[in-house]
Amino acid sequence: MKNFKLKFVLFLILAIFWVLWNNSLKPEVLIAGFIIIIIAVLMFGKSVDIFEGIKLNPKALAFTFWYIIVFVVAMIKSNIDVISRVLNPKLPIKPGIVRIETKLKSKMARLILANSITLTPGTFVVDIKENYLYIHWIEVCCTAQNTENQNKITQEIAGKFENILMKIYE
Amino acid sequence: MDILQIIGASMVLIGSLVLLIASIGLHRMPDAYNRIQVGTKASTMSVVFVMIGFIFILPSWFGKFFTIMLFVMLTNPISSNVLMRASHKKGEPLSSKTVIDNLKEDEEKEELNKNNENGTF
Amino acid sequence: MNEIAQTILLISAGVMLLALVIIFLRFIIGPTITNRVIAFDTMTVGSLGLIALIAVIEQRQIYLDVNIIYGLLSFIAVVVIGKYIEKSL
Amino acid sequence: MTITIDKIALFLGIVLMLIGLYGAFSLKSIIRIILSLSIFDTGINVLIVSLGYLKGRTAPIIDGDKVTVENIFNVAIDPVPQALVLTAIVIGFGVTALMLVYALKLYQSKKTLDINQFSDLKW
Amino acid sequence: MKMELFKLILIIVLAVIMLASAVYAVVSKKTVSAVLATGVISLLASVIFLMLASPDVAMTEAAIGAGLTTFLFFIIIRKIEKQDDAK
Amino acid sequence: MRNSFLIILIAAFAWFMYDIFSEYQTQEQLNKTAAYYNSNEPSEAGAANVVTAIVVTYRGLDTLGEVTVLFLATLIIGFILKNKAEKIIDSKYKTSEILETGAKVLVPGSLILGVYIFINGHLTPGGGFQGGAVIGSAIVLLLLADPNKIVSHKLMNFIESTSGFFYVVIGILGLIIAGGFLDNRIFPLGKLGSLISAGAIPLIYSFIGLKVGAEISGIVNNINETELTDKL
Repeated sequence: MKNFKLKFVLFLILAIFWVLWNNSLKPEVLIAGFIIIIIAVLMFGKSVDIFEGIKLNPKALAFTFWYIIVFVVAMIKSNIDVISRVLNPKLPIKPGIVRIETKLKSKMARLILANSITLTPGTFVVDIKENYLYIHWIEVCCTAQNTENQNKITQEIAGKFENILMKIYE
Repeated sequence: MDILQIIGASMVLIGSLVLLIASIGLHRMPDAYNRIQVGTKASTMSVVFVMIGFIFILPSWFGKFFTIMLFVMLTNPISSNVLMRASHKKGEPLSSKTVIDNLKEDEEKEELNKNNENGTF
Repeated sequence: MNEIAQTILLISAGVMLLALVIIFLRFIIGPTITNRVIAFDTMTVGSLGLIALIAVIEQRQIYLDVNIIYGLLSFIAVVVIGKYIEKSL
Repeated sequence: MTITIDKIALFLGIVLMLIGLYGAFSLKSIIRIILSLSIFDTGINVLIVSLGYLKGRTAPIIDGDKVTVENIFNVAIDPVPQALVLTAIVIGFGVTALMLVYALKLYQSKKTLDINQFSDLKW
Repeated sequence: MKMELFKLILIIVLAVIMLASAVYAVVSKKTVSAVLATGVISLLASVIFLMLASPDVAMTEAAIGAGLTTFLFFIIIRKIEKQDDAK
Repeated sequence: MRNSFLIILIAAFAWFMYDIFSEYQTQEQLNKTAAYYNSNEPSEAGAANVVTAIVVTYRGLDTLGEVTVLFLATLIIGFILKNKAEKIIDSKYKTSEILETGAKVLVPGSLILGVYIFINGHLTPGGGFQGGAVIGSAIVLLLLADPNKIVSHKLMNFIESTSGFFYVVIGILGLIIAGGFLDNRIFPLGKLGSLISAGAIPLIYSFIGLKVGAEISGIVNNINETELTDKL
């Protein structure tokens, strides 16, 4: 079957959700879920191309866990950052919308990257155009007029996530 | 078990305090872009903290709490992104503190290019 | 559930309520539609925590199903408004 | 007179109904009238549900934990108003959709939504 | 006792927010803001239904009142505006 | 003139309502009907959720009528909006890539969620109406993510009519085999609290869910496809 691997990924995601919702592993729940999810996967067989390039091996799994750890740390940092900014009476902000470039091709990887950027300190994705992400940054360090600065901004905002995502997808 | 419950309850308290700070931030920030930064991050994080705290209190309800957490982490950034993209397109004003707006520059450039092409034909 | 944990939960419910009221003020003030929608969004996500808290205090697991629906549907509402502002609905 | 949560909900329902009624009679735009009727609808639903509440009881769903077959008589609330409101909300959605589509059609024919302009049937 | 007081405070605050929102929906000049205010009423009504121990109704209200009704209002307003734009 | 009339009307209504409010007492005991339902439902209908049992079995006829009303609303909307212009495909309608990608995960997810809601209608809160609304919302999300997407009317009508047909067939089977129209005891009641229990209730609620989902999707789809023209 075409795209069998990608359909399997969609099946896996939906199955995990089904089991978590039901909160049980009784045989009738599993059978009913299996039938329903198979129908859903067949119905949306065309839209699985978003998982293009995903890897299903132990190394990718290990990197997924590493990604979660990195993400959680960034999220807690972001929490402290937001608190300190809001409660500071001087309101230290210097906002601006900057452009960074991403090397990722897979749609799902880009979605995860964008969501991660939105949930981490001081950055917020406003738009994606082809390979460029436009990011509202609460404290712009330097205006990107030359290539060097551009790379620096990209590294600072997306570098750590992108490197790991490159290892899971592609 | 009691200690776990108290840890869980404190995490819920932290989550609610984060929400409170988000609500203050909504009033302190100067423009919509900064507001949604605070709003999205802090509200998502508050839900994450609250749900993790509840998982400590009632481990047998793990499935539901975990799903809600994943769900919010997936959907909240998407909806804020759609909202801000639309607002930027329609010219939501940026605050006077703003240093740079690459998106607008690029859009104007694109518009200019399009007009030039149309002119040559 | 022991007494101390319950008291902390009740205090956090009070804090959430206070936060909801403050966010609602932004909803009333908000000069543009975008600001109002931001307040709406933050408010729905805040109520998610409140509903989960009610479920835990009442000790009914089944109440949490409401929470999942609530999250999904409020997301769709915000997306609809975003598309409306973009004039591409 | 002790204050209980169902009394507050009852009060809330009544005031929502009054606000909705006022809006439906005083506003001019058809869309706003439909909106006010929607508020009225919510008010009625809150009112009916609050009538079925019994103090200190919980939802009539047996989960084997807090509510069991033996004690459902003593811990569960009245299920009938809930069943009524359940269908009422869905019907309300259908009616709102129908009204909105009619509003669209009215706008198409008259190019206005002001209720005072639609005086064809006035004598 | 503590629980009763807690529930009472919770429902009073929610009711006040809902009433303010309803008044805003009727008084406001902008239709779009009024629709949003109605959405807020529906969402908070869902929490109140849950507190009145009727999760079924809360679920229906959240699904239909908050999501679908908002969508319907916005799409109809958009269609009307579109017709204006065409002129 | 008009305003004073309005104020008098509102005041009269408020007075009438105040009467109800002032005489209202919080009850301590269930009234007779509710007591009957609450104490006999688990042995008669076998559903863990009493509200579901009332909606589907005890007041099943009302629910049938209610679904019919919704069907009529869909039908009328379809008739009113019958003059459709060609849908304009415009590049400015393109949504952001984030929403597009997210919707491709979330639409199957919310369909599954809808099915979960109505298949578990007899155990957890929720059921056909809520599940149908979630399915309708999934269609809304699909249309939002890709405005040029065409949702097949034929498929929708097919699902709607087939599930309606089977709903009535199960009702009549109840009349023949068990006690009356829409009686759920045409199958064994099973163990209270498991997924396959309560006789025909999960089956009936699934059909209601599919029907309501198809109807709401129909309303949404009809309105979305309409581009108004000047001629009536």
